[in-house]
Amino acid sequence: MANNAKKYIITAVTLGVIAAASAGLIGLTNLFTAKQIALNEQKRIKAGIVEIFADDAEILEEKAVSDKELKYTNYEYTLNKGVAFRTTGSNMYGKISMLVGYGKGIIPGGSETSYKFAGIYLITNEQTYASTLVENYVTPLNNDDINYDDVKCGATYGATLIKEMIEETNKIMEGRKAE
Amino acid sequence: MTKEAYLIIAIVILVALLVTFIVSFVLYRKTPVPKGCENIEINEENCSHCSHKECSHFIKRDEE
Amino acid sequence: MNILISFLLAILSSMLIDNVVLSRFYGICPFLGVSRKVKSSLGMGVAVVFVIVLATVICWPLYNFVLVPAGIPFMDTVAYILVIASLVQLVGLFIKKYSPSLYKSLGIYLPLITTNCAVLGVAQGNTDQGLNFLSSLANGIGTSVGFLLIIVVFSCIRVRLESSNVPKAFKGLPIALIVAAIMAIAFMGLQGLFSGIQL
Amino acid sequence: MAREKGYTKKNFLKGIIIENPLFVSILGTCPALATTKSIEAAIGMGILFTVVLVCSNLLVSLLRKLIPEEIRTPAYIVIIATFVTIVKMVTNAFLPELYQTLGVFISLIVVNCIVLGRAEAYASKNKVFDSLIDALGMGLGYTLALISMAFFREILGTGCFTFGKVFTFIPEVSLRIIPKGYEISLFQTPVGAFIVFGVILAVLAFIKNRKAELKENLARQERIKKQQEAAAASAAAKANAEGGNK
Repeated sequence: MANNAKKYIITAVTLGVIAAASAGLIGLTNLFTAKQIALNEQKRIKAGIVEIFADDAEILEEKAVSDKELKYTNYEYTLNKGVAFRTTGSNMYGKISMLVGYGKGIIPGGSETSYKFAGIYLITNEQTYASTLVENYVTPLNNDDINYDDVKCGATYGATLIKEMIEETNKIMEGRKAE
Repeated sequence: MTKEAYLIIAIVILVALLVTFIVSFVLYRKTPVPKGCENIEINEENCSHCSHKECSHFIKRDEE
Repeated sequence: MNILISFLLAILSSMLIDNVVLSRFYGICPFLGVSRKVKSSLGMGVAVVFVIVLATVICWPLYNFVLVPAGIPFMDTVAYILVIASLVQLVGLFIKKYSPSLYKSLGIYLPLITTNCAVLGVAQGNTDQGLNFLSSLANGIGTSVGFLLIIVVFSCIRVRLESSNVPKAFKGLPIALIVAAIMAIAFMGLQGLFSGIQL
Repeated sequence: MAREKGYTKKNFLKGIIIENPLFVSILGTCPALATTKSIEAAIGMGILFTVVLVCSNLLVSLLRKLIPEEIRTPAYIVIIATFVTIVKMVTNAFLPELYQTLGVFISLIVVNCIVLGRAEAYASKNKVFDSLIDALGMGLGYTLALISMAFFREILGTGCFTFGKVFTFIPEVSLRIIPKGYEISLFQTPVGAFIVFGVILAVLAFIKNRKAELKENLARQERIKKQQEAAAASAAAKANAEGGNK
């Protein structure tokens, strides 16, 4: 019996050590990689902003949005060319995370006084119909071929999600004036 | 609750999961096969699509 | 009502449009391995449905209420595989002990499920895509029932293949894979099934 | 312990040809079909897979005397899941494009039958060095198998080889082989994956059948020759005996 108990203890200790070592290794890797992963995220946002605006677009200020009323919007970026929002949402076909950009619009008279919808950039598109969505909705939208509420495109659910996100950021931008 | 408390809870749950797995694994192997099922016939002659030794499909490879 | 409809639609879509085996490639091993007889494929399919639905119900709260608040979302894979493996063993244990008749029909397939990628794939996919609980459940049910459907249909075809005159080199797995390709073409026809529906 | 000469080499090579995990044992088919849209993704998957396999085989072999028989599988699953998580995080940090391309299939290495199979069938019984060589051979064999599938799928489906999209540290190059408009995009879809895999298996079966046939033919010829010789000899003996009788 004593022999048996000893065996069990040895087994338990071995397993405990393996589990602890595994946890330690994973934690250690996380320490090393977390920073890099965040940096990659940053790079992707920068790429998106360049895509929406122009090569010389720059992020001046980053601000987390923590308004309970807002369902999708997470971050607001103040740019030299306008404003961009980071939104994340999901429907039953998957997650979409994207940037919505608003450029400074020049109205007749020469001064920059209002913001105008500039385009969107999908950071992650995990929809089932990802490519259909991009081909039939996102690209035409960015080329001003369709309006954002024109969601009938073969990937209606994804397009509706994007539309709702844009509507939310439109609401934030409503009444804002560029200085 | 603080983040540390959540972390401790999470670790406890993970350890509990591991223990559940091991205990159920050992118990499953120790439970005798019920009567009438001692030799269920399997007609998949060469199913080697996984590595579960308990599975009667498992062909012992590498036993030179 | 709206929720119910979208729930059912989500089930149908992950069952037919985005079928596990034919378009997401989960669970190919049992699909090819345990499909020579209709009876065995049915047993495997039912066991998979059971485990996937249970695993979805456990893994989603585990991720969202335990791992994320604790700040260790990267432990998801480890947690899921532990959940799935212990689930399989517990269910197997229960059946072995209390239900010999169920053990007779399902018992031998249960241990195979731990290494079926469909189970881990669904659990991981649900949280990677950030689905909510209802969508996750719909995805779990749809995926597993889709697996059951496809493996039974496939085994019916394979039974007929056994007795047909196939070129010698294609005998066995190669022709089964070609059949799977043709089935995948058929399922491609279902794409866009719900795209016109507006909720 | 007496060791066969050249065992290491044989051990390494067996994973590539005789016991190729994908084409001979038909293991690990899920990632083989899902991640072979492009050669780059296939190479990436192969490398990640090999890393996990080597690490887990090494550790399992190191601990083979410490882990009691009854709880081997749980311990192996924990070890493999750990390495997969580490590989996943490192990929996410340093090769984000590869991480996005492979998606959930990195996590699915945990349930890849080959990894657990090698741990149970080989590493749990053999020395550390042998296990390492075995893992390297199997990993390379799997990678080559993935690449061969991706080769056909990429060239038939897109008409060109593209590099630099997944491994962003090399410049992006696109080499067009099939003129635009003549590619068969079906090969990029799941359908193409099944067809390519099926046809490769059929070709391998054909070669195997051919070899067996040739061998059999040779053996038969040998047999006939021997029979004839024996018949001739016995006839001669008979004639001799008859001659002697006369």
